[in-house]
Amino acid sequence: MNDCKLIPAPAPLTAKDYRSDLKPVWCAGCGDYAVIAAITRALAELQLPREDVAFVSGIGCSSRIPAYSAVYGFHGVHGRALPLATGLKVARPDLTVLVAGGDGDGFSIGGNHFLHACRRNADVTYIVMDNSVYGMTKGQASPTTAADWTGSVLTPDGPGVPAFRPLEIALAAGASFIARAFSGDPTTLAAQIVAGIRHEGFSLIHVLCPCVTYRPEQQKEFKARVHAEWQPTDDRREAFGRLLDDDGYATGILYRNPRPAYRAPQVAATTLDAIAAGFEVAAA
Amino acid sequence: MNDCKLIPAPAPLTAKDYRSDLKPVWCAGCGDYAVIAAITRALAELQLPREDVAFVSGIGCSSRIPAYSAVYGFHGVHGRALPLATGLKVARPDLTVLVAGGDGDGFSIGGNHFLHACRRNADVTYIVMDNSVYGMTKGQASPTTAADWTGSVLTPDGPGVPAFRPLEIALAAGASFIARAFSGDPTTLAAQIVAGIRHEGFSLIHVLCPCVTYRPEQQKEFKARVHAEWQPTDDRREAFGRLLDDDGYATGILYRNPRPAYRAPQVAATTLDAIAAGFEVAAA
Amino acid sequence: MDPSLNPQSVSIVLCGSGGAGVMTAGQMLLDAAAAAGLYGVMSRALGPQIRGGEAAALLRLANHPVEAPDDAFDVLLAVDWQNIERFAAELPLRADSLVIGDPAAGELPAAILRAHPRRAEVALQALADETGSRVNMVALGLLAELIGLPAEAVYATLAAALADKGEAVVESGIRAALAGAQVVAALPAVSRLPTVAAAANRPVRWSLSGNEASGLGALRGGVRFVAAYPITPATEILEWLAPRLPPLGGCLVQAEDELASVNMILGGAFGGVPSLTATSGPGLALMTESLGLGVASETPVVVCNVMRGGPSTGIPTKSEQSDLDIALHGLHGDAPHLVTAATGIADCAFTTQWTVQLAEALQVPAIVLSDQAMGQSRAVVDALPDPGFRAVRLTAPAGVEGYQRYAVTESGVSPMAVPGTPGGSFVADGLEHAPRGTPSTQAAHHREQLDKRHRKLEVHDYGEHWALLEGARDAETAVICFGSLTAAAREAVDRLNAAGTPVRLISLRLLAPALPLAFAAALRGVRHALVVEQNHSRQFLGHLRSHYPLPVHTHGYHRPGPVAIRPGEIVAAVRSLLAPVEAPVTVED
Amino acid sequence: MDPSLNPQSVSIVLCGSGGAGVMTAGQMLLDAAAAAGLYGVMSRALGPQIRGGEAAALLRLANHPVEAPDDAFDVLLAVDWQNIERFAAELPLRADSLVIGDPAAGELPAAILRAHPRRAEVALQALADETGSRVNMVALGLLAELIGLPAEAVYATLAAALADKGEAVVESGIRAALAGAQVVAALPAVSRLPTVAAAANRPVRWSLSGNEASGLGALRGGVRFVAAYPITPATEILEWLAPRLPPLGGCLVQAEDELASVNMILGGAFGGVPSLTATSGPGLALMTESLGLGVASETPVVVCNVMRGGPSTGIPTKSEQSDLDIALHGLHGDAPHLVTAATGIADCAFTTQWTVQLAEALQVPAIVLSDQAMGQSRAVVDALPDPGFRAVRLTAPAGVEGYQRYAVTESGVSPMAVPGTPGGSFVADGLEHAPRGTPSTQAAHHREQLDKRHRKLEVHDYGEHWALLEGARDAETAVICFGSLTAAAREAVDRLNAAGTPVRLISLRLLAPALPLAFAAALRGVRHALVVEQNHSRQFLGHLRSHYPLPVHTHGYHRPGPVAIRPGEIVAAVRSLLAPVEAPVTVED
Ligand SMILES: Cc1ncc(C[n+]2csc(CCOP(=O)(O)OP(=O)(O)O)c2C)c(N)n1
Ligand SMILES: Cc1ncc(C[n+]2csc(CCOP(=O)(O)OP(=O)(O)O)c2C)c(N)n1
Ligand code: SF4
Ligand code: SF4
Ligand SMILES: [Mg+2]
Ligand SMILES: [Mg+2]
Repeated sequence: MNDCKLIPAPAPLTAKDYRSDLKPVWCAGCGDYAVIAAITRALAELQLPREDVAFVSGIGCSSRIPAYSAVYGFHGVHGRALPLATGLKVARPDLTVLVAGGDGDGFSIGGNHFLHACRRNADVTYIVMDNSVYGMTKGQASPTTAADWTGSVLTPDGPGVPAFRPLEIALAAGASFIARAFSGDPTTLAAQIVAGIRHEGFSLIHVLCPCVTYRPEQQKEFKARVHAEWQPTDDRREAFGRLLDDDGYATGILYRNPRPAYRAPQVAATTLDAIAAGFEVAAA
Repeated sequence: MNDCKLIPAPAPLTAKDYRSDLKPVWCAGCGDYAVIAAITRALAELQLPREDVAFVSGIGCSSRIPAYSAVYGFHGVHGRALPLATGLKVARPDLTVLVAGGDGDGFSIGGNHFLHACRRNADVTYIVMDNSVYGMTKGQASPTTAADWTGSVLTPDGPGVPAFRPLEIALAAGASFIARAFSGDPTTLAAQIVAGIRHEGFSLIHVLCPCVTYRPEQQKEFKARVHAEWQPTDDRREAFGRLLDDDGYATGILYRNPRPAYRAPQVAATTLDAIAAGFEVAAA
Repeated sequence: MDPSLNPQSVSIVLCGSGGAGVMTAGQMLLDAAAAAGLYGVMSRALGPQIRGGEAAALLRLANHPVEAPDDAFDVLLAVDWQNIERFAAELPLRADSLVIGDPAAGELPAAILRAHPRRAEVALQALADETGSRVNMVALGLLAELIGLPAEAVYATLAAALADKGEAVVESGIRAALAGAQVVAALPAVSRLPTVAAAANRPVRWSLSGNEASGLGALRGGVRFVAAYPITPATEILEWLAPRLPPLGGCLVQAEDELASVNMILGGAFGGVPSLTATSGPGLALMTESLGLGVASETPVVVCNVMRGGPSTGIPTKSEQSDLDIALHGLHGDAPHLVTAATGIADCAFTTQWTVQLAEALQVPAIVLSDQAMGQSRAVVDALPDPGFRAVRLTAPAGVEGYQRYAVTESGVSPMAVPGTPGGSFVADGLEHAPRGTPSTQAAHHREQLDKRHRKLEVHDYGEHWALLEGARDAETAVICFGSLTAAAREAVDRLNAAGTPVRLISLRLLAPALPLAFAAALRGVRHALVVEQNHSRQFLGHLRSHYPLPVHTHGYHRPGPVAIRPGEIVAAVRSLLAPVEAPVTVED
Repeated sequence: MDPSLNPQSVSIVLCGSGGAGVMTAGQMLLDAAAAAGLYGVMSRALGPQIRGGEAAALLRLANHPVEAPDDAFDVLLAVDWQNIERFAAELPLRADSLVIGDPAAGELPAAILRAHPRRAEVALQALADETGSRVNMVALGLLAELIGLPAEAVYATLAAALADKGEAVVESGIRAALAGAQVVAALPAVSRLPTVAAAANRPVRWSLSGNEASGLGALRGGVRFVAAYPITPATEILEWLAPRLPPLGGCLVQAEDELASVNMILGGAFGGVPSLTATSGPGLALMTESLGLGVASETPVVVCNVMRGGPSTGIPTKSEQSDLDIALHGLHGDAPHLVTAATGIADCAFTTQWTVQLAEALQVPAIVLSDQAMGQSRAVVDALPDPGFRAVRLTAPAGVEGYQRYAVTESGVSPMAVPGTPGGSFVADGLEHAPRGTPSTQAAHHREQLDKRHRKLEVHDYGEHWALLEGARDAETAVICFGSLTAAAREAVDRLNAAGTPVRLISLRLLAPALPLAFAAALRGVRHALVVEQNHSRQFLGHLRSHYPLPVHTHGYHRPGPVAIRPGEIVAAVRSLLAPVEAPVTVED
């Protein structure tokens, strides 16, 4: 007779298990609540060990999000989340790396890193909570704000500059996975995050995510105008075409076309002594 | 009888009049020589008073170019020519502002300003001398370098990242004038510069411009492959379509679609005293 | 102040959770005091929430100009106690302070009880409900009556502030304030402010924040181009300027980041237009490379740096004087530039305006230091006259033969040709250059340009504005400080002098370049010096040590933010310095 | 060195226009000397052209380890004189120096003639033409013979260097070198280097530049992740590392800019991999904001900053010690971090490796200062043993109950959970935080975290490596310096001691934190101190003054780049310090 017992399989992790006990600083009704909910749902769906996930952000209301998850996190400085995440992923390819932040963090001060992260294609998933405003600094225009928005006294006649089109830029810059969701539909958002994490390479998830405090009209506007539209294509021409017709509220996975993710090269090993020997001078 | 004499009209300025007496630091054969020649030709064609032109650049071989012209100039720091030029143009709308630099200066460290300059549409003309290399720092890969170029020991297996497509990015970012030329055809280049200066708003002129020292193959390659291709369109769909078919060597004015240039608002005047009065406390 | 009255002040905290409207009520209390001819200052303590969350309005009202916080608050009124522990350390109380709470809002938190204040309970919320108004209006009426503000000033302020909400709201607000006032008779007394002279006799009063004052100084100095990226606690400078520049023929550009904003103003300044940006520590860090370009190319720009808690993102909403090091030394290479510091809320206007003039006259970047405690506090002060500083740049006329932009002159300043000047074309350069501006790697050119750029700051006559020299001018004891601490240091020095301990005050407005002669003169006869600053690593003391000989008996008194350094502490530190054996423990060094 | 021989050296300039190949020939001369068992150092002076343009190889060869430049060059050989004025100031000559020119290349320039050297004419180009080779090979043969290098070492080096150009090129090269050697008999003599011991008895020699040495130190210390953006004169560190990291399991990422590179290494370090970047002044300026993030989040990273002429773009190809201020104080807020400085070309390896260990042990960003003079010079030295410093981080084990990333410990260092450690999840934060890492604006948290971050640097035992203490250890006179000046200062101190003037040398390897006790001990008994540095604003002296009590009789001797400070100047400055009435003029203060 064999007396070994069956070890019960550990209970699967639930979305709650990926959530920290810290109370968010966000305003009641802020779209960001739905995003942390969607992220934890996605992590639960993937059943990723909490210690193998790292969540990087910049500065802004939305960038506070890593602290509300139970995974490792780095709340960096304004605009630099993507390079920090890239360094982490390249140095530690075994980790799942998420990046999140706002439209100001990502497209204003962080615009250059956004461009180069799209090109570089390190395997990180970038979730941008776009509320077309700088929430954290109390309501100035962001790159995605309409040219004629006069809600900020810093730009009393409106920013006067056409809104930044993140998806078009990402596509032009070479991103290999591009999606858009609405925070008011966390199920679709969670599914996109799952797809983004599964995608090998850089994935952009652009989330229409209302700021109830400084853009009080957004919640209604998004609800009324958002429409599920896109099924993934791998054809850039088709994707550009969709964006030319985009009203800004289309959601879905716009584009997915895997190419090798950016990684450290794998080469034959050597020793430090062998390297140091390269300095030796041959005697005559 | 009237004894006043006819004052002879001043002789028109020639290209040479726009050239300084400083000897360039460039290597013999560098494409940049043709660019300063084309710029001075363009200025002569426009007969702009030398004192009313300001020429701004960053750092790189190509960014040395303002010193070789006889107009006002600002040789700034690496990557920041566009905001400096924007500030100058907004503060001094009466000046003609040119900006020039390299692919590293403009698309690597300066990428964010490039994006936002395209959107903002201040009336400056931006000439990028693209040699797909960092000439000044002795030959590292730039954003426009092919992924498999192994010419730099800094990236021994090649940069491993698909080349940056400046025209696609400019179009996605909202540029209102986009052209490409080859330094080996300074006539076309000069004509594009004239058109760029005449264009009200931001104009990008992307110049294929060989680095004979660190990319010795380029001169031949450009000569062999460059082809005149584009007549200006104002249709973004058409322009994106052209870029999707672009082999990187097509030249011409790709896109031109004027929209109001970014300017300081014109409002009714007030006085400082009236402003200060706003601090007064009404007595009860 | 009516000279027949003794200087007198009362300090009040009004706190509660987000939505309770304590900031609104605090602001009305300040406005009402101002309307009644008093002076005052109000600052804000906020919780970490983006909006809402716990908040406290910190007021000090007085019959004389006042900017410093007092040692403790006389009255603390809480409409509720939500999370007050988070900043209780910022709310010192004495045993005779009066704490007013609403029993319906629960127990007094332990952090408050620790000070053993006197307590009173008032059913604030019930009164609000009865009068159909909000609890903060009850608090307003109560506090105003408690300290002796005339009721008509309160009602007029309330009516003006709520006018756009409709008459019903005003009326219920006045009812609530009245209800609040009526409970005062039943409360323990606190010192009331004396009545003041009739409105007709009073000088015009202004109500402004340090950030607004910085904006005013910029405009008065001649700044007409601003480019910036928002950042707490500097944004209000920009928000105040943005709508006011265009009617003066100028403009403000919101840049994509600080790298852009500092380069935009370099462009504007190169174009001949006095240019400025405002930021805080993280933004300043991003600007240093390009400020070095301003130094090398001799392009004048002004950066208002409103300091907050550091390092890194730190504590963005709280004050600290910890960006001194980066302001002085944050540029690479040998990069002499100007660093000034405003000495108070109202002085933000004076110092910014003076700095604009200096930067333009010396063709050099200047950093004006302010901080959250000045920038985001609002003071009621006498109207600020224009001190007359103006941006005047030494420009080159048209058609100078063989024009040399970087000519080596005795003053170190060389005429700058502004674009548009015929015959003046030159290339401004961050590369080292020959006098013409053409790049040079030669030792002699490097040396003479370094000398020139150094010299122009050294030989300039800064006049008397480089420091405030106050108190007993020949005392053997000095308190040395800079920035927002000046108000508390001044009050400490006044108290010490009044108590028979002669002390002088030296508050530096010009931090770089160092002025060894002027400083030595200011210090002549001093045997004991206390250097006071609000940071952790004694940056100011380190700066003084590296540039000036100090009395052997020099001590530092320092603490990081967010807790303000108060006059009483400085008094104690000076006493301890003078009697080190008795109580050395109070000097933090 | 063979102990029977006196230390002896010869200094040589080989100059000419671009394309003449003087750098190649200079390098061969150094290699030939090394092959012959000598030591030496070679640096480069270049004109402003991107490629080509005038150039000079500056060599000093010796029978003992040598890194400092001598007071003047013994021999200057010009294959032509194109634009030599541009850096003639960097080529000091004495009256007995020998200047060799080709009459076909024209007159000696005035800048050279000013030193009244001895002159000789050699038809270098004609000899090259005759032998079917290049003029630089003629020069090589001539110089080698002139100073007494064995011909076989020259030919072997030449053959190895030209091997891939084919046999014909090697043969004509040897013919040319021989032709050059043959004219020596007809030339005035210069001091020849003594022959050295047979190869078998010699320790293994290395030939390496300071930048390569920095790379080696990084790898030995354990660095396995590098992200960087190219910049002169730091790029060679990166170019040396890039191909060598992958075979050690690491990698290098070329970033889009320095903002990205510093954040990439913060990411790598957060992931547990020792990480480094290299840059120069302008790049460092861009990194300071994020270095502050490293301070606040306690993430160790190392920045090699190879200094060049400043401010702004300055003189990128020339050396200066002017980034000390920004390295020490360039971060906003109270941001204690490490600053070290390599004390020589070979020491770049030691100091970098030590710094990697310190940064990791203290969980803090560290800046290692090098400069163009060390980084881009190549020295022949004894093989560098591994000093054994290793990155060892205090990590948290799996499953710590109630893990607190920023626990307040006595040492100030808290165990860091590396991602992948179960139960260790925390959020690294640049916001001020409670011990758990959760954001906090509370005064008590701010204070205890500031204290902790300060304390960990203060209480660490840095052992003896914090400074080099050399010369006459109990002398009353001290020369104090840091960085690349150490070699010249050491030689000056040696000369003074040999001449009967006792002097000690203090070269600081650890610049921040300050170590008051160790410095006081090093300075015990010193009455006269000379602080030597290569910048304009006496940054080092200012730093010392702000942190250390210095002897009353302390003077600064300083000069900006690009002209090197030479041993003889330091000797003269010390003598003048000791006899100030006689010759005060030589002390620059
Ligand atoms: C270098 C720097 N500049 C400016 C700031 C101030 N700042 C903090 S968050 C923010 C913008 C936030 O906007 P966004 O990224 O859209 O996030 P949101 O708050 O809307 O979620 C700014 C400008 C900063 N922290 N650091
Ligand atoms: C902040 C900063 N980082 C790096 C450098 C070094 N640097 C100077 S020019 C240059 C790249 C130049 O490449 P590009 O813009 O393509 O110009 P090119 O020389 O090819 O014309 C770099 C990296 C610098 N000067 N400043
Ligand atoms: S300010 Fe806007 S973005 Fe920020 S927490 Fe509030 S609702 Fe959300
Ligand atoms: S290195 Fe290349 S880009 Fe630079 S000057 Fe030479 S050829 Fe031109
Ligand atoms: Mg936003
Ligand atoms: Mg280039």
